[in-house]
Amino acid sequence: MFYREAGQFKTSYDADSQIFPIRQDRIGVALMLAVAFVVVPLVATPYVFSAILIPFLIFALAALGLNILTGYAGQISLGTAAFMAVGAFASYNFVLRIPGIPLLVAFVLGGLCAAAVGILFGLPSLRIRGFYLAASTLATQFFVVWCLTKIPWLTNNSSSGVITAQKLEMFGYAFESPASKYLLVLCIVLVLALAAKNMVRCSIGRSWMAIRDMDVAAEVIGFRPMRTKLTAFAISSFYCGVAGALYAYAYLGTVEPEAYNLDLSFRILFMVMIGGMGSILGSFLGAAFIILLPIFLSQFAHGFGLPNSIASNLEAMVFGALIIFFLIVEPHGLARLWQIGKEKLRLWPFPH
Amino acid sequence: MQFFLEVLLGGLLSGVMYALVALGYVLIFKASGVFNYAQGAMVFFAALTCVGFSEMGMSLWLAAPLTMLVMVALALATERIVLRPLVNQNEITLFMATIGLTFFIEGLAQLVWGSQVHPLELGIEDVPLQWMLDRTGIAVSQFDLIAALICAILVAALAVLFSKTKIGRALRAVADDHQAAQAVGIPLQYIWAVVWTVAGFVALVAGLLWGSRNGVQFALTFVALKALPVLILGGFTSVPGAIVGGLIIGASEKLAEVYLGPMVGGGIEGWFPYVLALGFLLVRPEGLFGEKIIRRV
Amino acid sequence: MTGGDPGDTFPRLLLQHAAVRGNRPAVREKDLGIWQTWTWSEEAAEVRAMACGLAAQGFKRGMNLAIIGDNRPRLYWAFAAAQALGGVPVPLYQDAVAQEMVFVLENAEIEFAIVEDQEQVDKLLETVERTPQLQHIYYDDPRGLRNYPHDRLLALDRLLEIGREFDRANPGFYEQSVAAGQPDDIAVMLYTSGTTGKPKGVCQTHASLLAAARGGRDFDKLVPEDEVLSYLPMAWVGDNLFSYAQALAAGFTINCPESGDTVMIDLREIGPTYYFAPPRVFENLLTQVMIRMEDASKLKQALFHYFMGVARRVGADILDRKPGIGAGDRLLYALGNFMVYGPLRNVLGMSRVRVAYTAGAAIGPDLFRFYRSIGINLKQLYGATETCAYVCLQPDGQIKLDTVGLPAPGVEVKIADNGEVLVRSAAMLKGYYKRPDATAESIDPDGYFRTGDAGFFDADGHLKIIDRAKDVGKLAGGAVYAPNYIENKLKFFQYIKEAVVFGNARDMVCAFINIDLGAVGNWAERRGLAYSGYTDLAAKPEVYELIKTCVEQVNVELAADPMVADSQVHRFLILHKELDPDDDELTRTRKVRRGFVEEKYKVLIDALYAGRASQYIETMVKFEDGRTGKVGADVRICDAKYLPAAPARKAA
Amino acid sequence: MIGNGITKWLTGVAVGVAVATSALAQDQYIPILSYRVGPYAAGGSGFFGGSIDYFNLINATGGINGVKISWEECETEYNASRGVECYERLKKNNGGASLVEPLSTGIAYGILDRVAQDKIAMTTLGYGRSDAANGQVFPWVFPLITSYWNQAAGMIKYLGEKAGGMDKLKGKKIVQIYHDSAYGKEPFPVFEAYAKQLGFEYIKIAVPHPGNEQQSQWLQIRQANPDYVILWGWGVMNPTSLKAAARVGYPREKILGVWWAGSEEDVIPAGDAAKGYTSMTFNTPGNYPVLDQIRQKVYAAKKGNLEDMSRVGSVYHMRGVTAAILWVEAIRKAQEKYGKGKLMSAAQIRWGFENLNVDEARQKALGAFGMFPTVKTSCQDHEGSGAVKVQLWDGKAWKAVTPNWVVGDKAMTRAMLEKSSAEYAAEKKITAGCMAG
Amino acid sequence: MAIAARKSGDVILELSNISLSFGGVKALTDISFDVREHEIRAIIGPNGAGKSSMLNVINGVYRPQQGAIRFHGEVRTDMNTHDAARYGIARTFQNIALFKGMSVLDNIMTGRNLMMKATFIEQAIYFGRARREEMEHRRRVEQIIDFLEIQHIRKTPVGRLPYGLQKRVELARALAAEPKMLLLDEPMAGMNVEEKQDMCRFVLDTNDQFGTTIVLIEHDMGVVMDISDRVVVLDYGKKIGDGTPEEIRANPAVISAYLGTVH
Repeated sequence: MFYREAGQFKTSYDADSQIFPIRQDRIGVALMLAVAFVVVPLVATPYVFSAILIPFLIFALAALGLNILTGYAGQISLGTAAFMAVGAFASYNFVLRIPGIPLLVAFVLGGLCAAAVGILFGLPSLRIRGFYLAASTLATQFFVVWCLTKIPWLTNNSSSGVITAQKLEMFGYAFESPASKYLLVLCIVLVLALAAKNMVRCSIGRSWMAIRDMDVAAEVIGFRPMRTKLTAFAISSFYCGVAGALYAYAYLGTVEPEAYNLDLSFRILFMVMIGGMGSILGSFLGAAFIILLPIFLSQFAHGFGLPNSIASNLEAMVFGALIIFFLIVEPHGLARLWQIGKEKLRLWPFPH
Repeated sequence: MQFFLEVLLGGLLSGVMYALVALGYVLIFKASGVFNYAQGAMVFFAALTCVGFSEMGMSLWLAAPLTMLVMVALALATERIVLRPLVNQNEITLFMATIGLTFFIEGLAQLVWGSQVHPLELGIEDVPLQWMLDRTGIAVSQFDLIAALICAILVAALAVLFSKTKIGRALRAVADDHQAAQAVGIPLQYIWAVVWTVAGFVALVAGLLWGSRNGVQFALTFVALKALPVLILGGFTSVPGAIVGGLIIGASEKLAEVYLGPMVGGGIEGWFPYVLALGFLLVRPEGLFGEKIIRRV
Repeated sequence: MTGGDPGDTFPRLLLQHAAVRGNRPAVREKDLGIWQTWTWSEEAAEVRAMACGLAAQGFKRGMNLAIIGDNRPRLYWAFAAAQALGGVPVPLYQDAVAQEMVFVLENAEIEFAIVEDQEQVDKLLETVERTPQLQHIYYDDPRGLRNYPHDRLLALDRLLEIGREFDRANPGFYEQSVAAGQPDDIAVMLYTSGTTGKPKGVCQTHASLLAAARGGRDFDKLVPEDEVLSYLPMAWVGDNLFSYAQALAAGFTINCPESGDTVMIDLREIGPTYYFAPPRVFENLLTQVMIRMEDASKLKQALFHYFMGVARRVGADILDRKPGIGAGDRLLYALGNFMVYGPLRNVLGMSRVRVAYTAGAAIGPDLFRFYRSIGINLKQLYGATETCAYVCLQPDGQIKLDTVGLPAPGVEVKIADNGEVLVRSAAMLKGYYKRPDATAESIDPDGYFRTGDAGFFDADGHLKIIDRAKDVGKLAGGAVYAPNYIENKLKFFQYIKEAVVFGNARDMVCAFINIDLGAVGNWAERRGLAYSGYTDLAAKPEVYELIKTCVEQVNVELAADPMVADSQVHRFLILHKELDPDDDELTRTRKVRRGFVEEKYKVLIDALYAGRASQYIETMVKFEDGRTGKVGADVRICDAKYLPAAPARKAA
Repeated sequence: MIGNGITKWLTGVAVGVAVATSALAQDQYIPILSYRVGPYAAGGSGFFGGSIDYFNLINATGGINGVKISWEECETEYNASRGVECYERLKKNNGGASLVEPLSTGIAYGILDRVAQDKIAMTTLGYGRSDAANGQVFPWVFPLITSYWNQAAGMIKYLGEKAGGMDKLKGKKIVQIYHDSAYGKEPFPVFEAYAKQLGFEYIKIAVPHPGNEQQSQWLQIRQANPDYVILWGWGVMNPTSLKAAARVGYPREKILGVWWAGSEEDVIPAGDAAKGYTSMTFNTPGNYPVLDQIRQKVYAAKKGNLEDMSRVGSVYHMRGVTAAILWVEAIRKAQEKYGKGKLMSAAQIRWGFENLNVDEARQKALGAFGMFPTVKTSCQDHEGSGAVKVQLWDGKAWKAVTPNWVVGDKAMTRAMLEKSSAEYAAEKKITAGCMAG
Repeated sequence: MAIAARKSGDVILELSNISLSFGGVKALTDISFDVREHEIRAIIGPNGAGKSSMLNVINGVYRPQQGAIRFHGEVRTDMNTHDAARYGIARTFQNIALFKGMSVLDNIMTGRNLMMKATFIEQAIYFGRARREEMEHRRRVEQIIDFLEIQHIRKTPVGRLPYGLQKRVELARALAAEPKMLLLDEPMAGMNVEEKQDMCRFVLDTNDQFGTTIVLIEHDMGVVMDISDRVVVLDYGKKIGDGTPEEIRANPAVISAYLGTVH
């Protein structure tokens, strides 16, 4: 309906393989970015920043990481939170122990540590498939959290095992206000999302999807399963690690290892599933959905004046029911719905 | 040596309890290929419902069958509302749906029965077996022994169900090939409903035993975490695998905690079974009793 | 290096463009997934190489160069290359079978041919004994030709290499050749298919083509930024005018589709600003629109039909900027434009169309109105191969549904006593190739060309064409009988693809109908009607009922006009096979060969007039691969209701 | 019991509406970050139920010098991320939050920096950072009554007294079986210091979360055969521990639980196995006039927050009432300084918290004499007490074991918290100092 | 169609005494044959004769227990599938093994993976080499798309394509690797006459245009005899015939074991 594609032809492969080949999409994205960078900082309240937007972006990044692994490379993981924890605690230690290290570098190093752990725990994927692998990734989840609890060095010998993230200072600027934190997180997330999009449209992305869709054929065509799976684990873990660091630095400020528990892993898996496996956009949609739904439900219950004990339980039930509902309506997630909707708009007024 | 035996025995008996939970997963996975994450919630739901009934003044002998009826209703509803619309979807989707189901069941349980913690007395005393303690100095819980016995009866009953009845044969057919089973003329929906009902029954038994051990409370859902390594080790599709896997996991995690734990600061029970199962899988990717995966080109 | 005015021949125009807008795109082709683009200077260089190559191979001034294939940039360049050497490009219809090509190849004494691919090469080689003079065949696409051990064959790529070498060896040769060209030289030779007899080669000069091209350019204010999609057969005068002559006259960009199958997709991608299509294409598009809309949700359908209603009411007037449209309607139309027309234009690929033309056959008023009402500036023109398709044009804002517009600038039009339209202009043929007799016959002593069409001017001076002059006849009762007029009315129904009516010197009008397989098939599917193919579907009683309602509606319309009230269709039948150019029933431009059809289906005509209820017939058909077969069927004949003569008729 | 959720639902709607409409700007607004679903729902509903009951009581008896209390609830599910969202959502409502109490270490950590920025006092009754008692570094945090470290110190003190004097602990063996998390590790420094000081053997045994299986740990304990076992558990771990102790035959009388292992919810599931078990608490079990008032004025008026009135006076409920009393007292204190009957700002209430003085006379006036230790705070001491009690489960109810309040070596814990808070201040670049009124 | 006599070159693949068994079940027994450069070599035989196993041995999916494989004169018995791909052996599968979640274009692009050198970091920033490579290989892939006449489905997800087109896309993917040798496992199975004709044309064109050596398994005897230069006949895992189509037609063992049962 809004699409006017007639006359948008491509005269080079470069133009043809753009991320947004349709002009209206590019305009839409530019508008979205303008809103995200200009309008939101002007109008959003601190509540929206620090309770919705920042966690949304951080979870979206983690979901993106998991999506690379599960959605693109087809390896189910229930250990996302563990990689986030590694990223957070590693960043903390880098900042702590290397004086003057730029925070951004610490985040990257934290991500790299997570990637290393990812590679280690990705090794079994070479032999194990499907749910066996999924259940096995729980080992990562429990082991990493256990290590963080057990090794006092990692938490700087804090008696409680809780780390207090250092001040978010970068380029001599202290990111203290929610808006500035938001902008920082937004920039990091966008850069990484762009990188992810680039990877999935290049050879490495194709290798992941090939392994996911038909591993035997992928091997025959020349992909190395080991390298492919391990890069997926490493890159996915890197993303989760950075997300974990941001979770600690830009969101909570202080974290205990238990913050990165199995529930968090599941939440992120939900984001990927509801958002859409194998879709960058889906990670964002899923994160928004999973973050906003409980808030919405709880506001809704509040509006009805239900006593909290009832409202809270109903909330859980509705949440569960909605997930089932969405899976039934569109097992491929919100991203697919979006895609279908967009396709409809492109063909409007025709149905197909 | 005596201590070792004590740990070993205790571990084996705990393993039986894990196996009991794992059994529920295996049944559903075998018949429908669904990794039912909601099994833990079903354990909780069953136990809470049973306790709820008995706290209304019913005897356990009335409350338990009544609960079973509720579980049947739950199984039928699940089949109709969740599984049937999702038939032919890939396994991850089904898995996610069962997570949604988990939320629903947990919310439902607490909505109906409240969030209070309840004691559950089955009338089995959970104390060391005195004659054993006297003779060998090994403390073995009487409760655990009886639980193991119940578990054995349950497995035997399931074995009979699987091998001797018509529905059991159908179940096996479905496990091998969905199309084939339909060709035989058994509606898939019917089989699924039956399997979920049986799984509900297993959940009830597990719920009662675990509830009696730890109290009937939300944390019963966590027993699922104990069952997962058993599944990995024993194979998702094998009933004997669940039993043997449970025993191995139970015994090895206790031994590891007692002998290995102090060296690294303890608390390794949380991850040790997973790592063990993982290590095992590296050698045998299809699990202890799982069907061998043949790569066809 | 001079020689005549710059820009009075096509090769010189090309050089001019290369100098003035060397970096602007001259031609694009969808190939290997993207729109490969050549600028004017690149095009000029390629043409130069090709011309030099041809020269090196012995192509001389005055020789004819056959060009066969789909619309490809290099085939367009072949036109310019031949013209640069003073030769004459002779485009042939690419879907003609080998036998049909032989005549032209012989008639035009073709020694050189530039063809698209293996398919065309195969055809030329097939008849090699009958065309011994054809010694040089150049192919654009080498696919499958690697192992053709034929000494007459050469890849176009190789020709270009030879040309570049030749150019290096003979500096100044190309410039001299171009300079030697005269405006009065023959620029192109187009064979008219002709409804009867052998095709004739129409010779058009640079001057005549340019007169038409520049006239059209100025009339519609075409600019270098315009885009056209070149998808019509290169052998057809329209394509030559729009994709070649006007492109060079105005300097705009032509775009060649990937293949015949992808024209609609390519159209959508390019979104031309200047568009030409015969009515048939517009009709098919509309049919598709309607079919696709039928699958839409009820809500969408309601929306669509509501806004189409609005468009019917005010759309055309808004496009014509006519006064007197209420603000409410304007608002509704704007809303409709956002919700329906805009998207519709977009999916049709016509969002950017500034000027669209249709010609070649009468276009249904509803059809015409539809496109105009959704905001596409569709206009009609009138012309012929002999007049460079340049006689009458509809000016913007003065659109009448049933006329072809005012005489174009520089064109004189008059009506002969017998009603035939006569034309005189600069854009006229020099003569028919090797047919002085035909030339003399068609151009009267005053220099007017006889178009063969019957028509008249209306009160506003717009020309109205009713039929071929020779087809206009009389019914037995003496009333005027214009078969095309009736046929067109029938064909305006989406379910009717082709209609042939009979009635000359007979006491009533009867009709053959070809149903539209797509539209009727869809209609049948929605009714749950199973059918196995055209023949089966055509024989269904339900389909007869459907067509009957169409015929009867036409009768109502005819009855309203006293002039033609007697021409109401009394009986009709649905043909058991589709009329097909391969079976010579249609021309290559898909016009009905009335005489041929009348002869071939004599049995059926007799049955119609004998009042029989059905008739068995067996017909020969030619399959795509050239084999022939027989199709037999019992064809039902159906009576249609017709209205008694209106009282007004007596008065007339 | 059946459907007590559902039956309450309908009546609850009416109550809820009343609650929602009572949130007016001229009321003293308190956000409630509660958790009523999930594994810890029992504790959450008891605690926050108690607080809300007390609010209702205050409102029914004329408010705080005429100022009524209003509140809004948000479900955190004991999840840090959701807790932060709740905090952010509720803090600005109804004219701004007066104070906040998340009853969750994770959430408390998550909003630690935020409360300082938002200038809203946070109380953490019996959990959270022990070193936050140093108000010079943590001006906005109030670990009222007692912290983990003082509890640990109190435990050793009690065990010493039980053994017949602190010096009798020498050579004894004390096992701490703990929830393997930050929470469980919190008292390590105190116990280690005491072990060194008093010369007892201190063994730590970890139980991985959630702790529903403790066979191996209790076999180890049985093997070690300690004199005392300190149960530093949480949630399902507590009844499981008691059961497991019974299974291996370890006497429950020798087990001393932390106060998060000292509620009805922790012992009832263990059934008989819990009989004789002792735990720490900072409420003296029993009945108090204030509880009777709640029953009479709140529950009788169908405004009770708990579904089951018999839970009034239970450990969690009483803890919630205690918290609410202290909040109200802080507001009252602030009103004394800044104007009676006026709406207090969060900063003014912070001052109230810093200058609390709930002595025995005040307790009597409140009808809560002896229900909790007397609290007197200052800028240096945001804890205000540090006293604990020991209670014993007799199979039906908790009974106080120690008639008097037990206070451990506060000098030692003070030194530890000074050191720890100084480190925090250095890391965060905070200049320690008291805030002006 | 005018096909000039193809010139078969030297032996590029030599299989000697290959035996393969699965857990005691013999799939292939002592099979030897060779493949010459540029030729079309067919493997035929009844169901279960071991044809697919033979292909799987050639490209390293299975490793034979006995025997040797020489490719371009080098002993390659121990190669795995990835090695095979690197040596220039590409293949298609009996049951289409396309990457269902990807578009036609992406599927074919995977065929070029061995020629892509950009690191993942370069790909992530999509700059310099990574971008250049994408464009370059896209151009090559487009030529293959053009060659196999699948332009109109270029951006369609393969899962939505009809069977015949999927087969063609699979061939395209294999061709994209610019293999020296192409293994086709029943390329025409399940196709209608028209699709078969197309596929035949593509196979011949491939062989002709790129000089690719082709080893194919096919059931349709007409096709095999039409397009192949030499034929190997297997039955119960043993070789029972080897030679030109004419020789095979005349081979009594083949007639009795195979052709006889069909006709």
